[in-house]
Amino acid sequence: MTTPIGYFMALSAVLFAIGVAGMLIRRNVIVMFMSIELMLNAVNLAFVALGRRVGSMDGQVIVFFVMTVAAAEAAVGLAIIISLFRSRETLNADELNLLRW
Amino acid sequence: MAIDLLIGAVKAIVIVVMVLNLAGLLLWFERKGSALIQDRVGANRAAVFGLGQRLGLPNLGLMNTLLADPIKLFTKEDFVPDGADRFLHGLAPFLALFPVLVTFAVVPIGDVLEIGSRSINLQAASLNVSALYVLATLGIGVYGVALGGWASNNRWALLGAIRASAQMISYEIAMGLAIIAVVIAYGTLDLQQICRIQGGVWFGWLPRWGILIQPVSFILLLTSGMAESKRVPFDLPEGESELVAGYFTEYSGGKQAVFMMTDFAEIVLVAVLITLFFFGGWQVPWLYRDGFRFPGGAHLALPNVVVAIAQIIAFWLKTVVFCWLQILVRWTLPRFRYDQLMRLGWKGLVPLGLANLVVTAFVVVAIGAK
Amino acid sequence: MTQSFPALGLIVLFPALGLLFNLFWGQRAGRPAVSFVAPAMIFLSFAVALWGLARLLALPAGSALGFTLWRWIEAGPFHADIALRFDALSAVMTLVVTGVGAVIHVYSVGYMADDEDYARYFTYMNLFELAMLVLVLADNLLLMFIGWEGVGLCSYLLIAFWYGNPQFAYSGRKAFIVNRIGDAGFILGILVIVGALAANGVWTLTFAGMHAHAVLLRPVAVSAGLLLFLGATGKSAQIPLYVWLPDAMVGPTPVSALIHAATMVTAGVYMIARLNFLFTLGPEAMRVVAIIGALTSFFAATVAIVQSDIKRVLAYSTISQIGYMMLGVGVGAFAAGIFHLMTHAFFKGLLFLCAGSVIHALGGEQDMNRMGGLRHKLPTTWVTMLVATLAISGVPPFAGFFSKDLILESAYTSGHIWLWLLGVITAGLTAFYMFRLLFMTFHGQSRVAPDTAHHVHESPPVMTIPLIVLAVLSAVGGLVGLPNGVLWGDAFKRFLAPVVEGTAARALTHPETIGAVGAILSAIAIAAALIGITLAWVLYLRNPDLPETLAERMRGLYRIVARKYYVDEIYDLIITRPLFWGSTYVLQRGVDSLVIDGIVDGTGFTVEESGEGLRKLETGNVQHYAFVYLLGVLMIAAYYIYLVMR
Amino acid sequence: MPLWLFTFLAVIAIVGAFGVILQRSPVHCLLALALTLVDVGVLFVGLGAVTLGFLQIIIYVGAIMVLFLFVIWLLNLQSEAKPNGHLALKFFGSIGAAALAAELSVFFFSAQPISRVTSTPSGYGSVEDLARMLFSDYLVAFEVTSILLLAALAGAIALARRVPGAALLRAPAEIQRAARPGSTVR
Repeated sequence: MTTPIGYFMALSAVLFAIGVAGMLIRRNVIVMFMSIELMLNAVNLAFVALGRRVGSMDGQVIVFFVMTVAAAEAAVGLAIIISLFRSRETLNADELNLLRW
Repeated sequence: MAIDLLIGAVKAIVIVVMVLNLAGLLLWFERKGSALIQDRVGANRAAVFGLGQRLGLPNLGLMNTLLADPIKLFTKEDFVPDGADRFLHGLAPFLALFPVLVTFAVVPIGDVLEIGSRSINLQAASLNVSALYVLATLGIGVYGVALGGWASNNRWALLGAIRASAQMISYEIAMGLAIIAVVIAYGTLDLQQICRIQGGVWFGWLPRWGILIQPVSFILLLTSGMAESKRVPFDLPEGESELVAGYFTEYSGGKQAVFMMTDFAEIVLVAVLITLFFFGGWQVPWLYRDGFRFPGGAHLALPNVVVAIAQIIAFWLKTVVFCWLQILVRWTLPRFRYDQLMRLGWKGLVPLGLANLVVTAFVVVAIGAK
Repeated sequence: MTQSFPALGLIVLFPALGLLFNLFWGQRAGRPAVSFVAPAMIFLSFAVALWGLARLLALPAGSALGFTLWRWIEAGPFHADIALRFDALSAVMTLVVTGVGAVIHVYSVGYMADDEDYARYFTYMNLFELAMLVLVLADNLLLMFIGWEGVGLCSYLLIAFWYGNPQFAYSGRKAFIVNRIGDAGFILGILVIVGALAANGVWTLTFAGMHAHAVLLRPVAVSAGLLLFLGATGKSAQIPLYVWLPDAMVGPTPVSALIHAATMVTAGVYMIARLNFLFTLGPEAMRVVAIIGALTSFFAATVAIVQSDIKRVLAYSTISQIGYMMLGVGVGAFAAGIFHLMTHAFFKGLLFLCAGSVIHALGGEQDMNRMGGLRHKLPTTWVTMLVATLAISGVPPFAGFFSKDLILESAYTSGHIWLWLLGVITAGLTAFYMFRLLFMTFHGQSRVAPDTAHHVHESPPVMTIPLIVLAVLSAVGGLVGLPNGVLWGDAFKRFLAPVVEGTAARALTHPETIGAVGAILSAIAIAAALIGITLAWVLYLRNPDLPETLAERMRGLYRIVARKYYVDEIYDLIITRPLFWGSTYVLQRGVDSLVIDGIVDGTGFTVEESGEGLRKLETGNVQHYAFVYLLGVLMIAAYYIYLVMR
Repeated sequence: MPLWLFTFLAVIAIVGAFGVILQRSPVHCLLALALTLVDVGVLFVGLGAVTLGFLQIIIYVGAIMVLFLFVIWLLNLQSEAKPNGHLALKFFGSIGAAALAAELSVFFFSAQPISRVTSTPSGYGSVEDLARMLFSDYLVAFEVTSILLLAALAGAIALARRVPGAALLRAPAEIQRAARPGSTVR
């Protein structure tokens, strides 16, 4: 039998939640960044699934744009991480507390 | 149903086996070829009880390559350096080989073969976006090398890995551009379809091969392909004189054999792609489903089976030719310097590819070709 | 009725092109290019205007050429276009603006030849031409206002052209601010009109449209008229807002000639003539206009008598002449007002150019007490100056005579005897001070400072030719308006009639007085002029020391007049100072520093203190923020689930 | 796609996702992530978004992840030491994430009967379709994206270059330490 779209949605929900968890419990900035990518993909999955359900391509197009933006975001984000590391010599989120009062 | 599965499995196995054998043969090619080029004798020791000599045959060193070396390699100690990441160290070679092999799944080795009532598409997996598939698998190919180098906890290896991945990423772009241009020219992403389009002739005699439509892409694909397979003159990742053996410095025995296998499989892959895109794939000049139609109207009817076999043979022959071409290049050219490599990739091939892409697109739109 | 004539766009386009050229390439292109392009553009406009005139004359009387460039404002039922209208009235104005403007541009080429800001000067000049043309060609009140403001800006820019001198910059500001007061009146007037029309569901500001619905304007005619007239007093330097014009003389002399004599300052008159249908509905407003005009002309004339700065004399004379025009339009003789506007543009422009030529020759000297006897040194200037002086003094057959006579006659016949009397006296005064100027400058023995005396020279042809052109115009320009019955009598009046004396204006038109009365009136005016001339001759040529003794005799009066009746001081006392005091002690010290600052500082203080408390929450750890964020997301999701479940 | 296949892929995806957030060595995390991404790509293909699936693999796995790998190498990151502190945050964070997963799934399921799949047009998810959408309805967005990429390129280069002003990122305390004579700042 074919899989109900709901399952895909549920899967994307789970992946998203895992990404959130990673965002919260990991100290390493790069890994947090990866978690963000994970969340992005979960959302992409939801887009594609729903797009499939309503039989329109828009979901896929949006995912396409999400990928592009993700690429840009990765480039800039990693560049930031590098310069951050250069100046602080750590990627531990606890020590990166310049926003601190 | 079941028979379909069976057929599928058979096709897959056939192709993989072909590739692996060819890879093995290439090793021999290389040895003897390099010997030829460098005016040496080359491998000629191992023999089975000297049978060949008794029969007065020259020793072509086939034994060395196809029997002795594999046995040696696979019986060697599988050494993992101290402080290395055992898991990745073990995983890497297969991570490198796997993508290359799966790429062949979409390679059409021939047109349709009719057995009884059922017609078999001589392509392991008929995928209508197979070109994309190829690009995807090539993209994954980086990981094996990169992780292999990183996991073996060795500076040379890591350097080699960094070089390798940087190089592969850079040249993937050029390769992608070349393939996209071809795809635009043919108007399809399906390799089988691309081969079919290349059937037929111009002016009654000239085979309608891609090299005539996309010469620039051919250069691009050949160059970037060789760079992808990290061969001389692009072999900086494993440059013996600089980094002991590059990313597989710390590999020995079976794993190293797998890496070498990957190398040769990649050579085959590049050759196959070139064949598919630019030299009609399995097309035999003037051979159609129902036999030969020579220029001048002579018609030689052939049964489908013969045609299919002819096509398969033609396909592999072309592939071998291009493998040989690469080996020739390898033993002819010196190695680049890394900055030269990057300059060639980014300032030479990528702009060229872009220009080619634009021109192709314009032409296609202009002549309204689908 | 209104025929489409796209070429109208060209009239405005050419100055715009010149403007752009001078603005962006003027510096690089160099003086020759600039001095060719800037005047050439105006000449082109002039040519197109002539073409338009030809077209207009071909059409039946009372018709107009029109061209809509694009839809400008669109708000509900209301819409205003960038549309041009070329009827008899705007035809006259356009020809004056472009014609005189072109001549003065040429003159400027010579006059400004050795100024370092050459390109900037001509940029402003072209911008002025553009704005002025928009003003006169405007098809609706809003667009007219755009031009109105544009010329004001240019006036400011050009008065303060040599902004290096703080005094000049001050004069520029003064002109600008005084004009703002008038413009405020203008805007209010527009709003009143809009209100009156919109109240009856008529959404238009085009002159044709307003004319058609003039009936609706009757209730607001007086108020709107007075408000608009306030604007006119500002722009046209009438009491009480005339104070800026004398100071405006610090600008380059061609600017004074073009802007502050020939064209811009007469914009008020044009506006009133253009809105005649409105003014004629409010006789009170008309009377105010007339009285103000007459008073201004007399008052300014008296001041002009005692001024010693040649350009100031001309400035006051300008004020006085515009007073005449106001008198004319005020008594309902719009055609006469416009007629005088045209002739005045000729001879007053000429006078200024002559004065410029003299100043040029004397190396910047403007005090008539250091001139005299220049007749032989500057022959061309002298002759042209003489023509202009005769013209302004109203000596037949020069231009000024006809127009001034027409105005006085209209004033008389429309029953304003006193205003007529005032006008006649002013005519005498005018003749007096103008010949005083002429004698002090060109006759008698030279009082020129010796060091400048020797290199006094006639101006180059590029300056004298414009003088001659304008002199010819001043001499014969008046003939288009010969009195009724003589030859093509009243041609000018009849040309303008359909525009300025339409339906509503009929009420004020009076039987054409030809013969006895007209002749007598003219005779009186001429007599007054001749008296003035002889007086000037007696005082300033016969025995030049008499004026001093006279001044000594009645010192008080003399000082008052010489100090321009202390008007500036009075304004300073009753307006400026209280304003400054109020803004300093009440607004700045009180409102600003206490109330406003208090509020601002209080806000800042509150935020700062609360921030002190809140920032303890900021651990600087991204993940804490992320967690809070997550909680928010959870709540929102829960809310949606609640919605769905329900 | 058949349910068994979906289940298989879903399990791999979830395992990979957990691998991302639970392993200590960044490289292992990265591998797990790459696995998940490939898996999601396959799911796309299964959902009929064939082109998108391969694009996902090419872009994400082939490019972005390699970029991550480079950075990890560049910074020479070793596996983290024993996770220290923040137990509360980890605890509640995990709970919150779980709650989120639960809520979302509930929401998706209860939103509507999603089970039926409307029949998709032929060529659905093909390159032609995607391209047609991109270059007709979404043309502006597409162009803007290209600009975005350019900006990101420039920005990344500008950021990652060695700049003397990098000290600005240091904490005030460190700056003071730097200011104090005879002190060395890492």
